Amino acid sequence: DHATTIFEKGAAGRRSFVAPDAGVPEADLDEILPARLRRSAPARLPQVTEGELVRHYVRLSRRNFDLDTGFYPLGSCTMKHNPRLHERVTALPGHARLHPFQDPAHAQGALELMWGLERQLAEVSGLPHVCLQPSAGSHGELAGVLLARAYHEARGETRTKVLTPDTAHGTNPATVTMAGLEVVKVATNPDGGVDLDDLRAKADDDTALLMLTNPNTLGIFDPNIEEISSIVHGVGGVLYYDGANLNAIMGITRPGDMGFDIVHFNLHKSFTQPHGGGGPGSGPIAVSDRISPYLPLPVIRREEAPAGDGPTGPSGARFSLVEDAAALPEGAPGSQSIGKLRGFQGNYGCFVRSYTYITSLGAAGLRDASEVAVLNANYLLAKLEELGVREYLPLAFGTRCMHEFVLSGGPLKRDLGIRTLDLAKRLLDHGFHPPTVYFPLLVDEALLIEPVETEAKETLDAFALAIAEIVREAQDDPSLAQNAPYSTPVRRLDEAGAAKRPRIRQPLD
Amino acid sequence: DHATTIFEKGAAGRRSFVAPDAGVPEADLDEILPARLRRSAPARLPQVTEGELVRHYVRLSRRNFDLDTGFYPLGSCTMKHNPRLHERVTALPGHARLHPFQDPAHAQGALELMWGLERQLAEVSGLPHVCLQPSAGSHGELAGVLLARAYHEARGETRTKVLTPDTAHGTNPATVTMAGLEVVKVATNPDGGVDLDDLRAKADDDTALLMLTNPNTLGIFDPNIEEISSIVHGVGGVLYYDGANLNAIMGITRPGDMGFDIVHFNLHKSFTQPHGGGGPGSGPIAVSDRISPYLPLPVIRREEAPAGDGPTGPSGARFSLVEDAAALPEGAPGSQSIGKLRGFQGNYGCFVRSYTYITSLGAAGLRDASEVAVLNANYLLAKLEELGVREYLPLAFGTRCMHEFVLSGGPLKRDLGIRTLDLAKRLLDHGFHPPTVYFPLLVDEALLIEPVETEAKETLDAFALAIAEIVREAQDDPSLAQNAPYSTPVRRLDEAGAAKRPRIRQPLD
Amino acid sequence: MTRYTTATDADREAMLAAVGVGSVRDLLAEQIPAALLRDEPLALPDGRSEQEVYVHLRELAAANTSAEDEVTFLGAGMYDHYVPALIDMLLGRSEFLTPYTPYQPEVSQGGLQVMFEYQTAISELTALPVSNASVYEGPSAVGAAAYLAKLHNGRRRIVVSAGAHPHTLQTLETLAIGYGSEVVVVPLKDGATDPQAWAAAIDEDTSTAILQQPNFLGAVEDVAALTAAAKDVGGEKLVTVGAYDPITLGILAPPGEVGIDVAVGEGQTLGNRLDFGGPSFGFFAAREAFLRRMPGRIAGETTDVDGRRGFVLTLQTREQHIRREKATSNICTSQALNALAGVVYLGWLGREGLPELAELLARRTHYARTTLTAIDGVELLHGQPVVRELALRLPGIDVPALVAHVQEHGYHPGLALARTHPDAYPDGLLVAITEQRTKDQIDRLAELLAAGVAAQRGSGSGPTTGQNGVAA
Amino acid sequence: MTRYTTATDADREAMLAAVGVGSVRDLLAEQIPAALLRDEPLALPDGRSEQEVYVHLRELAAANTSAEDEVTFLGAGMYDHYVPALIDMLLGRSEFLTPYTPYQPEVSQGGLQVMFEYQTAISELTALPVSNASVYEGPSAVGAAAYLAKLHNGRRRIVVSAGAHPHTLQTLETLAIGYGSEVVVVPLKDGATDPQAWAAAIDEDTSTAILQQPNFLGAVEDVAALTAAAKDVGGEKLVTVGAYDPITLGILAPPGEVGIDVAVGEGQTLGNRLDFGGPSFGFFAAREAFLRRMPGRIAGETTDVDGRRGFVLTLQTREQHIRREKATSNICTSQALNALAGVVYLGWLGREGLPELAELLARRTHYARTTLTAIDGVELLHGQPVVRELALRLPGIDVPALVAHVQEHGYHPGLALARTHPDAYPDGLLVAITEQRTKDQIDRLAELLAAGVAAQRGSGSGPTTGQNGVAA
Repeated sequence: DHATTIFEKGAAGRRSFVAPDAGVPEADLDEILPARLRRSAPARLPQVTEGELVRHYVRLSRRNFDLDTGFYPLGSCTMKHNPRLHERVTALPGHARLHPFQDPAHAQGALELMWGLERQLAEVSGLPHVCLQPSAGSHGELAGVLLARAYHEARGETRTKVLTPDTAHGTNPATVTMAGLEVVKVATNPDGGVDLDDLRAKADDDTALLMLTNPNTLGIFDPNIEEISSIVHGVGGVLYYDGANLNAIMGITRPGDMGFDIVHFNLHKSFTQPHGGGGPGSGPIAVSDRISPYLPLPVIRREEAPAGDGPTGPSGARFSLVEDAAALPEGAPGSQSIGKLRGFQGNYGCFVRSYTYITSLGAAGLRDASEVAVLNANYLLAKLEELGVREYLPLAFGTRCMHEFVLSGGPLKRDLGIRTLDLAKRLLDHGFHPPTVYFPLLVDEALLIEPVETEAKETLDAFALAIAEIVREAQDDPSLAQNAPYSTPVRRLDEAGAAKRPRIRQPLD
Repeated sequence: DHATTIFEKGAAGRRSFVAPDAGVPEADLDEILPARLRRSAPARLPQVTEGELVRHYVRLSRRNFDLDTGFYPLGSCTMKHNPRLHERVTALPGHARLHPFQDPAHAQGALELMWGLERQLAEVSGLPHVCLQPSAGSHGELAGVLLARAYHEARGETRTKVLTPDTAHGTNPATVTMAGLEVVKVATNPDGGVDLDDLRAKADDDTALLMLTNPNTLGIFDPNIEEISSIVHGVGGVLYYDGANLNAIMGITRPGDMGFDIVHFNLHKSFTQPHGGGGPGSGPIAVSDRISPYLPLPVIRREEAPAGDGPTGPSGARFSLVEDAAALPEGAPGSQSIGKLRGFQGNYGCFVRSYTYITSLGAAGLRDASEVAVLNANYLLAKLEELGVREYLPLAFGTRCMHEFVLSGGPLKRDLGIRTLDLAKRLLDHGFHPPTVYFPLLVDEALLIEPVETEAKETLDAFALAIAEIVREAQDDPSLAQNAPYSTPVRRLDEAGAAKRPRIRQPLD
Repeated sequence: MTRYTTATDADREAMLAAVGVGSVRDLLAEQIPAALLRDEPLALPDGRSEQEVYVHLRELAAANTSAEDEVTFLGAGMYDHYVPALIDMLLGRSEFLTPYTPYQPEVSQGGLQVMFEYQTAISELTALPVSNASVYEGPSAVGAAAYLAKLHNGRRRIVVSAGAHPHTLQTLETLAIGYGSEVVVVPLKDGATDPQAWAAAIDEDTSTAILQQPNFLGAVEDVAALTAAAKDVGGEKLVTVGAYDPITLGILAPPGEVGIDVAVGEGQTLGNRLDFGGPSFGFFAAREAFLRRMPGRIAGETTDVDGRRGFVLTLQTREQHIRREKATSNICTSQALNALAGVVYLGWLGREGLPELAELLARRTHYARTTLTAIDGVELLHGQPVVRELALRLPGIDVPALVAHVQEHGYHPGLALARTHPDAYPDGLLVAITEQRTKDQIDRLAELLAAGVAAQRGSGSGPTTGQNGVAA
Repeated sequence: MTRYTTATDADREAMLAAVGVGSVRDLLAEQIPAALLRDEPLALPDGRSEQEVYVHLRELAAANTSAEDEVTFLGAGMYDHYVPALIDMLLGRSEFLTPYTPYQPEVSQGGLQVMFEYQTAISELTALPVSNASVYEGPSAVGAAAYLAKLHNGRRRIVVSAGAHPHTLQTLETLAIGYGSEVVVVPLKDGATDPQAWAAAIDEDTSTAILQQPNFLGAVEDVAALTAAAKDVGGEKLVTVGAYDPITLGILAPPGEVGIDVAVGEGQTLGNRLDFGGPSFGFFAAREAFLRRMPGRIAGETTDVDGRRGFVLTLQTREQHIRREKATSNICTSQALNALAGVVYLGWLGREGLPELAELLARRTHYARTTLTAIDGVELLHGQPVVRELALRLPGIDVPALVAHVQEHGYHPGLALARTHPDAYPDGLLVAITEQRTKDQIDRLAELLAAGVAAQRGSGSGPTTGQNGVAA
């Protein structure tokens, strides 16, 4: 059985680890640590040799779909190719075995890299100050909302409302709650943008901020963004940009230029981190001057032409970490810091990868990536139209899109009796990962499709044909899709049962 | 289609490689290289991005069975677990990016390692001198036969015959031919050992050497080895040990002690190299004093307490490479060298791995590995007996075995109508790699099974059950096995057609 | 066109024709207001070839002194443990490296089963019945535990021992603003949480009482006593939280057996590299009662329509994409790849290996403590038991200068507490031991420290150079 | 019991019971004569833990100066080309790393298709219709070609240009004993094969005429003229063999178009690391007529019983396991993993990239030749065209000493020909260029050489130290 766990394998006495001799004079363990503080029975961990361990996890891995085996058009997730150079440079011991408490004098390369990435992200976002610390997009959101809150409070204002369009990612409202503020939903207009009247009605002097993705989760670039910006700024609110969709606009347009005060980046999306099966991610933020005093600590400081012959980065500049807000000039970034959101400086391994990516592509390469992402999405849309499936799977809003688009499976369900879920499962049999399904919530039977710039036209064609084939086949026999998939390691799983009687660990004797 | 080649993918203009600027002053290409010496049309190589390249080869890889996904009891191949430490240390730039023409003063670590591996192999084989150069087992054989030839010729004798038992690996006779000598087959006695009478009849003063595997390819340790040795030595012949089966005897007994003059090692078998889908391998040789003057060059020299403050290896000794036989004292290893068998010093990357392996295991670990290899083989044999399949698959010779054993599928074919090939193919459906089939040639419908020490008892049990199940199922319906496999990426392939009309490259426009 | 972007000129032409626009710029101009659509390029350098970028990144790496370059006794939250080679191989496999969160369980059984195995291992380690599939990292995991407590009991006060990592304290302070909570820090006494101050700080509005084990100064706390005291005052509704170094759970009483409700911690020590601080993972385990309020992903076992065993993400009604502002947390990233390293590492250590390793650390730490405090001018900072890290005082010594001095000899002696606790421990030094630090290295450290102290006092010469000057 | 061996004590007991013997020693004693069965352990040190072995192997690595540690202009058969990162990843995949030879094609389609693609790429590169799936490495591939020629025409004489790699010449001499052949070496004239001596050396008993392109001194030979001359004298039965550096086939006329019957060569330059000389692979391509006499594995396309495209090892009747002493070669190892690196590298370079790279090398080599021969005391060793490597003469200079001197500055200037050709070129220096050697590095090398030459002549000071002293 392929689903046998590692706890069900091996035998008492098998091992992979061999401890070196302690090599120190004998001492009574009770003297080192009183028995009452000690563990009485070992954790019942697996007992396997290295060979068993390797075989177990290699076999398990082959029960995964992944980006390197097929097309993965998961909307809002930007599943672009992960260059292997990134893994090589991240593994260099000078990066991988660098201790986070190493003295900055001995970490000049790391600090130069981080400073360089800050500058790259500032340029891409059009905002002057960057903090790399947050661990993921939603962590960046939390940082951003706390920053906005700190900004208002420093001005003596207690603003409680956060405007969020109903197309927003679910993390936006969840974050607002964790930040102690209140979500106020803003409606979407028929074109898929923010309903300006609703926004005007809800924006007031209790508005702390508006959280917006642009292009939004419908793949639509809000044409009224300048107006939206002026409405929110008009009531004294702050504009927050959810950067999950940044892959649509790199080098094309910039959140800072649109009027946003705070941006978070998902390095694992636009700047190609391997997604790792759900992490790690990294969620740096960029902010405007007025928000910058509240940035988390530490702050990286750079001396371009340092005095003395102390250590520098390869560029010749010297870098330091400022951990203490009081050490910073008034008004400088971090000088009224909200504090820290996690340990150390953030996910440095992710910084290495994204810095490598941006350095590899340069200005022209980044723009080209976004342009092709947009072109690919529109082409796939056109191809689906050409294949005649739009009757069953209409575009939810608008006529074109940025880097992703949302189809509604409503007609498919109504006319052919197969749901978006069925379509998704049937796609598995065609060797494709399905798009994001049932999101955004305001679209009936939604399918959110993002076919990134690293995918070839041939792949888009094949994917479109697979969808057309599934629609065609449903016209004959909807049960085929309704019972799909057939070719996967397991078939449809009882998710309701799993939630009702949770079995979330292996029982052991 | 999963069998689409990389040449059938991509599109004109796509690329993974970006050339750096030449960065040198322009020069007319005709001046650098006259047009008549230049290529007129580029090789029609693939045109793909890195993402396409990665996806193509990752997908291809998943159409392979490998040691990390399942049991691989391929007799005579010693498919033992490949420790991952070996890949890590081999990839260290100090090993992996070391140029073979680096001055020995700057390669002290590499030479110390090679010297250390020579000593390890000498100890395991019981022979004093080692040359690491040969690239594979058969290359080691060639070295060995040429050494024996040189030995005789130096004594003014031209001996032409090479005695090889009919159980020998096919490379033995092939090597003899390439070395310009003549194969004389020696019969196998009813116990699976060398037929002493036949040996005595054929051994004469034209005998250059005897090539023997012990335990042989039947998994049988020849109990008459001392007698065999004395017969061959008695006529002035040399004894050559084919080390393919060394995994049976490490630390238990030694070829040198049995009377062998020359041994080759398959580092990729007993000393665990990853087999790489058919290479690289490495085939060092060990020899007795009398053979050592003829060893290939270069020879590694070690000064234990070197004069001066020049570079040394970590041990404090200094190492050098002697490329010139004339620089060696008379009678010293290499002083009458047969020359070179290949470029440079041999497959150093393989040396790193095997040196790491032997260092990890130590004396006790090596012996334990061989002991468990022998125990596993005998256990599997007993298990098959217990499951009642020995009636259809009797042991070809003897009652017990060393690290591997040979079953005959003759009764299975005769009584149930399924051939060894069918059994092998049906095993694929059970998730096992089949044993070596139709070898050794003297056993009818042979199955040569080697269940190495890194495989767990549970795995042997499951394998035995699968064989029993296939036999049982054949009693009901032999067509199941006759048409197997069913669950593999492709099913039985037309090998005869492939040989008749060879299509060995992709046609391109 | 780059080496990653796939569209050729011909592809672009064909795609534009199918879309029905003349150029990509037209396609963008249709959608983006003219004032916002840039024509000038970003102010970034031109792209570079793979080999050039590699050389640049190697130069940056070479400008760092890593644990490969020096013998390091730095710890204080992340530790230079040996990461076995098989972890590199497994984490480098596309099938683990490149998938997204397993939204489609039929083609994600590998990742989901890893989560399930990970949850099992963490549950075993902590002796707590439920574990999620990991959170970001250590300090923010404590913050997440405090939020769980708040959801559980609605109380306002967060009581935390000063023995927690300074980053944990700072993170709690930051997050408490959002939670509407107040953070009260309980001081230490001789290196361990002061039991009287602890009991005094807790009241009936105390949502959670948080301590770290071993604490930041390496001291092993008497967790059972502290948790009992907390419940005595704060009642059963109070949530006790322990932040653990999981490696020490090979020797220390597990949190589930000493009154901890929620055990969290930094997972780096389990098979993850240092990476200058991340990515790693935070583990998060709890008593059964907290299951439906846990943050993050959770995998559960179930069956498919054919009755085959399988795994799914479960209890998703806690999560943002369903519950939005009512979600139990905004965390939707597990650190799946890092947690994979963690569970593989625990499997590699194995049932016998983890206690052996933890005991090895304790023995060597004990030896280091004895050896280093034998140096004239070096004292214990506290007298509590230690198992993998020890705190020293060097009265009158400029410890950061001493550290820099020792580093010149290829040794990093540990964290100068002046960096994190300039007021409390200006002359403190925190020395961490891993299985990679041998007795010889501890002895050499003692030599270097002794020489450095003597040099600062002006009473001796600089440290001797010995054969162990380079990382080994 | 080790970390790799699986049998526990309980397993052993159960297995011994099933076998029906009391101990493993009994099992061995039943089969091995008592005099040969050892009881004393081997004289090898005790086994060590993974971390200890890692440290030891890292120490050994650190005692080498690799191309990561210095800027190297060493070539002479193996070259410091950039190996793209994706090759590491693919070669590290279990599915490519750990299978044996694909004897069971149904579960080996991945490896077999790689061979087929490799054969296609080599065939394209060489403009020869058939390629095997690789042989051991370069010099022995020439030996294998000579054996093929012997099987083809039964002639006795092997004529080879002195421009072949010295290891090739030595290997041929060694193997010729076995083949019963005689090796005749044709001298060079101004760095290239002397056409008159070449024609004179060949006769009707000449089995093969072998040359290397570019030759060992970096010279581009006029292959078309030499092969035509060889066939003129030796007739159609004579087999022309060319040993090529495959990278140069991006710019040089392919062997199939200049009269070569069998093209072989060292494949290291195609995506394989230096590894102190191996493992790498040798390629082996030929005209159609030689297909059934080729050594080594060959993959062929076919179909399965369901009509699906698939691949198998084919033409196995050439091989040892079937033909034994009548096999066409004793080679049964292809260098499958190294050849995989080769075909991935060629796919990575791509149709446009290979010519671009080869031209880049030619341009930089040309620049290096101009720059280095501008140094006082440095001359050209020959005047032939060069594309990736050039040979210099430094009259009156102790070149090995000069090399050692330059190495002190972090540069390796190339091979002192005194090592390989002490009589012919005692003052020669062979300088190789890869895409990793920039103009700045070539300029710095010129500085260092100039200073070194001046220093030896006693007329100047030592080389200046500059900003490029370390590998970059």
